[in-house]
Amino acid sequence: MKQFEIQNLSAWYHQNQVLSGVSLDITLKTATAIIGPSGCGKSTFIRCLNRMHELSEGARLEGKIILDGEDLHGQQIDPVMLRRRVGMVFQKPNPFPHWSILDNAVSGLKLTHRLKHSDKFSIAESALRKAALWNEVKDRLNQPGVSLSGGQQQRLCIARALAVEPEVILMDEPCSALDPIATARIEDLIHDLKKNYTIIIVTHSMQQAARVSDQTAFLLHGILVEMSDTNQLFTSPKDSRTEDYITGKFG
Amino acid sequence: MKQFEIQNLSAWYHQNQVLSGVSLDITLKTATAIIGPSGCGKSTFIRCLNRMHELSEGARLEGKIILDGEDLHGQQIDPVMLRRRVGMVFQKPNPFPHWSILDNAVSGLKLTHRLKHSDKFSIAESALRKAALWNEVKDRLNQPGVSLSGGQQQRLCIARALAVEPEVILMDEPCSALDPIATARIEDLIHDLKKNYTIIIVTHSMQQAARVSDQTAFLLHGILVEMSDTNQLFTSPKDSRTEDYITGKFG
Amino acid sequence: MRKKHTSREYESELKDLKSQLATMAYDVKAMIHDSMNALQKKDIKLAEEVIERDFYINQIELEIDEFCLIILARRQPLAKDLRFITIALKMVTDLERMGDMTVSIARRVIKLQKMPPVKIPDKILLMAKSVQEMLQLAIESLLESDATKADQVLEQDDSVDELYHQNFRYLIKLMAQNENLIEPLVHLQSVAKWLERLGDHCTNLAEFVVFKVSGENVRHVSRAK
Amino acid sequence: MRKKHTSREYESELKDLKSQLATMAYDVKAMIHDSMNALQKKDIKLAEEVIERDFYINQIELEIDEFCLIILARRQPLAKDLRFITIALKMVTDLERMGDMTVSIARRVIKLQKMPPVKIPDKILLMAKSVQEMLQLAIESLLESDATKADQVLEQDDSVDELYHQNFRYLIKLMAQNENLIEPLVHLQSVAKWLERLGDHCTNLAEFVVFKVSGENVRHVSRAK
Amino acid sequence: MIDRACRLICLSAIWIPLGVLFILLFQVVLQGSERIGLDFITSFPSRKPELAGIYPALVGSCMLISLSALVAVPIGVGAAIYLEEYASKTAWTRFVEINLSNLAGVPSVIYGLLGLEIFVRIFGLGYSLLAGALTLALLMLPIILTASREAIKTVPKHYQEASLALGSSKFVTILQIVIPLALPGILTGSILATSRAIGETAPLIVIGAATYIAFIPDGLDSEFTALPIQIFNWISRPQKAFSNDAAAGIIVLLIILFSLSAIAIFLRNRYEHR
Amino acid sequence: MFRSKIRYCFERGLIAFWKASAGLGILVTVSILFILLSQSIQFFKQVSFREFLFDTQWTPLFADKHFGILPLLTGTLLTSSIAMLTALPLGLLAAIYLSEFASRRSRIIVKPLLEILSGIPTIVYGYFALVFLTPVLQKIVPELAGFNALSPGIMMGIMIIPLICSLSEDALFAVPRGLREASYALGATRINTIIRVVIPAALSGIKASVILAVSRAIGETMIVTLAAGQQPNFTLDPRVPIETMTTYIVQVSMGDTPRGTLEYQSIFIVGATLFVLTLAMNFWLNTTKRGMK
Ligand SMILES: Nc1ncnc2c1ncn2[C@@H]1O[C@H](COP(=O)(O)OP(=O)(O)OP(=O)(O)O)[C@@H](O)[C@H]1O
Ligand SMILES: Nc1ncnc2c1ncn2[C@@H]1O[C@H](COP(=O)(O)OP(=O)(O)OP(=O)(O)O)[C@@H](O)[C@H]1O
Ligand SMILES: [Mg+2]
Ligand SMILES: [Mg+2]
Ligand SMILES: O=P([O-])([O-])[O-]
Repeated sequence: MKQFEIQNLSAWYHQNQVLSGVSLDITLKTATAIIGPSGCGKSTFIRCLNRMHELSEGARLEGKIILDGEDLHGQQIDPVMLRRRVGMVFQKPNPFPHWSILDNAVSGLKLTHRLKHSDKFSIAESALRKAALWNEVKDRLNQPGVSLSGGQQQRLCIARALAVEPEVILMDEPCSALDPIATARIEDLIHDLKKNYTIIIVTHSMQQAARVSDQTAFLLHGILVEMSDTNQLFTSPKDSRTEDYITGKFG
Repeated sequence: MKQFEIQNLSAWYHQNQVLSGVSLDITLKTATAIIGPSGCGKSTFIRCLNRMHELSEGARLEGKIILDGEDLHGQQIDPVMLRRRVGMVFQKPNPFPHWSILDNAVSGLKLTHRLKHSDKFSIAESALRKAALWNEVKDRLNQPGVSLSGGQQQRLCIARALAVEPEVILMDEPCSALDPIATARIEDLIHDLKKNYTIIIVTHSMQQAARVSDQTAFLLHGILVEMSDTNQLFTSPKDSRTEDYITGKFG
Repeated sequence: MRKKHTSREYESELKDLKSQLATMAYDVKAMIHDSMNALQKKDIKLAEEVIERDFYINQIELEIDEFCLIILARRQPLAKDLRFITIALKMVTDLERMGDMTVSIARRVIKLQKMPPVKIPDKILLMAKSVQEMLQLAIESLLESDATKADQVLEQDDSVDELYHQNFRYLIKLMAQNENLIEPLVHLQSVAKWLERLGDHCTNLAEFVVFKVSGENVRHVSRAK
Repeated sequence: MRKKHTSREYESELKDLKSQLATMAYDVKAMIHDSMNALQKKDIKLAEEVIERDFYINQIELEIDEFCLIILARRQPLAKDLRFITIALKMVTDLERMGDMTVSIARRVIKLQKMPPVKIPDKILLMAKSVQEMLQLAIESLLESDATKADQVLEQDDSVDELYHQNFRYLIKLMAQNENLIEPLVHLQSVAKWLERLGDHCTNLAEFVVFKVSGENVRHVSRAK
Repeated sequence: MIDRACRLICLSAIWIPLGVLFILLFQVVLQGSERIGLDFITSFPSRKPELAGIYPALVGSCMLISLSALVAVPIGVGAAIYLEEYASKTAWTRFVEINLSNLAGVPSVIYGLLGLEIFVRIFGLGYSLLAGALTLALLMLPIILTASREAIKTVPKHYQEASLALGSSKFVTILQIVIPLALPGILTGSILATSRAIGETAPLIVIGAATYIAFIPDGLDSEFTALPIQIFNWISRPQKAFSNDAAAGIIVLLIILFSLSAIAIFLRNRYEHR
Repeated sequence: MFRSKIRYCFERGLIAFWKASAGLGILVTVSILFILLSQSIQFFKQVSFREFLFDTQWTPLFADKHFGILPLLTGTLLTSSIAMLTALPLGLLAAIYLSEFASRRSRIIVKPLLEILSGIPTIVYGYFALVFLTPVLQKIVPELAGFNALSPGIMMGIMIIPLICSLSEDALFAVPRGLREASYALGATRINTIIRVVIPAALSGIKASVILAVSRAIGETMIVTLAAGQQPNFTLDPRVPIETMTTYIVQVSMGDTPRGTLEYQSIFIVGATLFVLTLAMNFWLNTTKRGMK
């Protein structure tokens, strides 16, 4: 089953084309990693998938993105509604600083006026459990979200994204601000989450891509060079440019 | 030959002890890596070696550090002079933004009133060559240092440290702000530099430690757990805590 | 208590690899047992079955190899984990080769069928029993990360070699006595050779386990004596 | 032009590994050559020398193993590099085993000395020649990353096997004709067996090279036919 | 939809003050245009509105401001450096800091009272150029100080560490690294303070500004007048015609101020872009 | 050797100068306190504390002298309140527009324009209030006197807008972009994001700007001096002339009042009151700012 079908996607910032004709499919309930050198358009690519791209200045795109059979840029798709189906986790952990852990966990519902006060606690608990954070915070739910450690904050951000019950979770280098221990925790979490969600993760670290993903796409200068099964891509890639990149021949 | 002998070094910030009785020797013209989880005192350790530690508020230390046979805290050692023998490169590339590439390269001499104007160019050239940056910048020496890319800036910082002709170069996570390509360049540079300098490098990445260093020290909660030959430490460490850490058993 | 990897997936991958190796080794052990049974009982069908089973052993070798490659690519193992993966890569080769040897034995069983019957010497049966014990010990030492069991394997190999040499002289004598039996006896000598080699491979397995557990390389040390 | 690794140190490590493997293989080839020479010329001294040289082969095996482990730990190789390291780990085992076999041959030379002289069958000499050619091809295919040369090795192994079977029947016949010669002929049969196995090991080497170059696993495929 | 409405409401909030600014400028130019001219600048004040000029006021303002900047800038910047770089963080320095930030919020008339009592009366300077300049310098001091401290604080710590690690002393580091990097902030702060001082009227009135001076000050102890005082004087006259003089004076004052802002913007851009 | 000696002396000298400069700051505060206090003591030797606080008339310059601070306080309160009522909504909305809606280009243009507004001397605003705004307001508000609290109050508000706008905008803009994106990514609309994420995150900065603005309005002198009249009426009616504390100080200073007289001391007691008020605001401001960190 396909979650996303991306057809011939190109994207620009002002005159500057950063994605050229990217076509790929993303399978339901798998983890897909996007790798590539800095500035190759990884972030831009996933920001297209929840229409965050269009919020940037001078941003423009062409091509088709089909989510669950629906055109993402179709008339009946409201970008605000779309973003509830396609959650996102950012590079730097960024819980809302003025809210408690509890409120942060349900912030997606708070912000969209869908929170019944009676449900608040149970929703927060379930989201925090899914994000493997519940046991660490259950005794301090009313402390501010920023009082947590970096890795915990990032899991809180994941819980926040889970609470709105998305189908897809986009992650833009979710571990690059974390130490190896926190990183291992998040990677394990991703491994659990992909049973229920479609996950697309951008990462600088090939090793991380190899660890967490089922499929890996390699982008170079905005062009999709190769998308393969992760195990295959890292042991015997098809394209020699992929081979060069993953074996460290950058020259 | 020993460059540093560190005997029973303990360090504090105010009441908070961050290093406890670290004793180790560092061999002349080798690369030594310091690894350990976040907050274990790696940065503090190398900042003791050029007496930058004492500049922090509430900082205090005990124990002996012997550089080339001389006690680092002896009467006749001037910390300012010492820092010319023990250079340092920081986590974030930080060339002085108000100076050109040329001036940055010789900034160590400029700042210590030791620069004859006639030597400036030749000193800069030799330092930039040693830092493997000369070919990339020789046509733009008068542009500001911050106009370079991140990896180039970091090499400029290395050149700046080399220009004062130190014996030792301390590096505190020199690649953590860089992408994999720039990182590979710096690592290669370190490999060349250790022919002529003693290098001590703090790094978050065990892989990087394995790649660049001859000796590796593993710190945990301010205690030196193990210091061994790098190849040995990463294939068959002596201490089970090292084993657990490098095989990812952080629990 | 043994500490676990923070990444549960990695932990389970390593466990998987271990149990796959053990399963393969048990399969090989069963093949040794069955091929010798076939030899004793002149059971052609059993011999053919053994030959067929080698196909799966080959498959498993390839699978484990690939699995190791994937773990190396995905996890960048270090220290004990790294040693484990590299010995796994080597152990499957040994195990596969051991499978081949049982096939060779089984083939001899079929060939012997068409020749004048010979009695299987006790020494050969003893060797077979010993080799199976060694393999069992090697598997246990792997599963339990127990270097002492591995050491026992190394010791036992010497007795297998001794049996082989005694058997060799005995067979030569037999051949000289009865020239009709030369061909079947040469085949039996081959079987003995395979069993001796099986013992050597068990030794290899045990040496690898020692390396994994302690990081110490005992290869070519034990043999040198 | 082939792209180089951005890290020059890594590039040179991989090159080193390759040339160490090739050197080891050439050493083994020389040992095959010398042991067969000793057999033909009944040159005990040469045979003893071969036996001694195996010590170094064992050393080199351990060294390359360790080197591979270190590269795995330090570089986290991927793709072709990773495949290379894993096959290197396997190739050294094969090469070491091949060294052992030349030792076995050399030992037979010494034993044969004390027995009634037998003529070395041509088939055995042919096999030896063929095996050396195969090894040469395997080394070249590794050095040149050339899968076609590796394929040639696979083909040539069939002819070695054919020679072995012919030789086996020939030796059995000889034994039946002259019971004095049984023991030396059994030893010759062993030599033939080693040569056949040397061919098999060359095949392994070639299969590994194919895997390294193309990522395709041809093991158990070529053999199946 | 709601987004658009909000955007519009917010946008109107921008246009109201800007509209007032434009009307103000327009009004001033309209009223002042008939008086403005070279004569106006080079003439002394007069009882007749159509002859009056701002020559002494202009010269007075210039001298006053140069003098107070000369006093206030080095002291303000120096104090900022000391507090940021040398003072250890004891309770005493915290007290000093709170004090200084409070000074920035003290209304300017109070400085007038201070100048009146200290400089005019206790030091006996009388109503002189020096007393005026020192009073304005006091007023400028906290502004320069806060801006400079802010500028020094935003120089990333790692530049100083880099310099120290190269073996340079703290003093050289401050001189060669900290001050150059903080310069845009220090300069804009100083210019801002100067513009504030140019327009200040109340403190000068409080220390006893003479309202009618028909000569150019010839020394530090000389009496003087300044542009805002002259304008105040004109506004306070009942005759409508003086109102035009005031407008013309305001035009001159605004031109001076705008030029100063332009310089500040220019400097900021120039130093920040490298 | 010689050069390094010079360098050393230069270094010592300069550091000593910097230290002295920092000390001067204290000296200024101490002198302010000292003179205000000493003159006030003189003042209270002649006027009772009770009268000062509770008398509703302030007529030191008349023959019938009354020294009740209340009329001056209400005058100040009235103009400041009007100013804040004008400046607060406009300043905040403008700040929100600049940080949330404006393109980078218009932000670069508009911000300096608003800063010009804050750089214009208060005497100019006073002139404008008197000459332009009061006549205009007189057409709208019946019974508006020529001098009144309304016109200078609004003018002060206009003057303060850039202060509130600029500081609040800094606070809003400093809210990390990631926080906004996180909110959008959770499916929140722009308005929701502004109201529930951006403003709360910038709240302490906004609060600081407001306190600063109030303190500024209380201390403002020239606008009220020119346009509010100089009659200490005890009233909250914005249409009639009033007098603020600052105006009183200026009014007395314009005459030549000899030192030591009661009138002379009265400006210091008014100054002291003003000082205490603004000091309170400042302490509040500082605690708010510290809360920000
Ligand atoms: N908001 C923006 N406005 C203009 N150009 C942009 C913007 N964001 C990104 N770009 C440009 O688009 C290109 C691709 O950027 P993108 O962030 O997608 O790369 P990336 O692969 O995510 O890189 P990184 O690994 O550094 O995050 C880059 O050249 C970048 O300079
Ligand atoms: N200037 C300082 N003042 C007070 N405590 C400090 C200071 N610098 C570091 N510490 C504390 O000392 C301990 C060790 O810090 P250090 O920076 O040496 O760790 P580290 O191993 O370098 O960690 P990281 O990998 O995160 O850089 C930490 O707990 C830290 O909180
Ligand atoms: Mg990115
Ligand atoms: Mg650190
Ligand atoms: O390969 P072997 O026959 O020597 O086990």
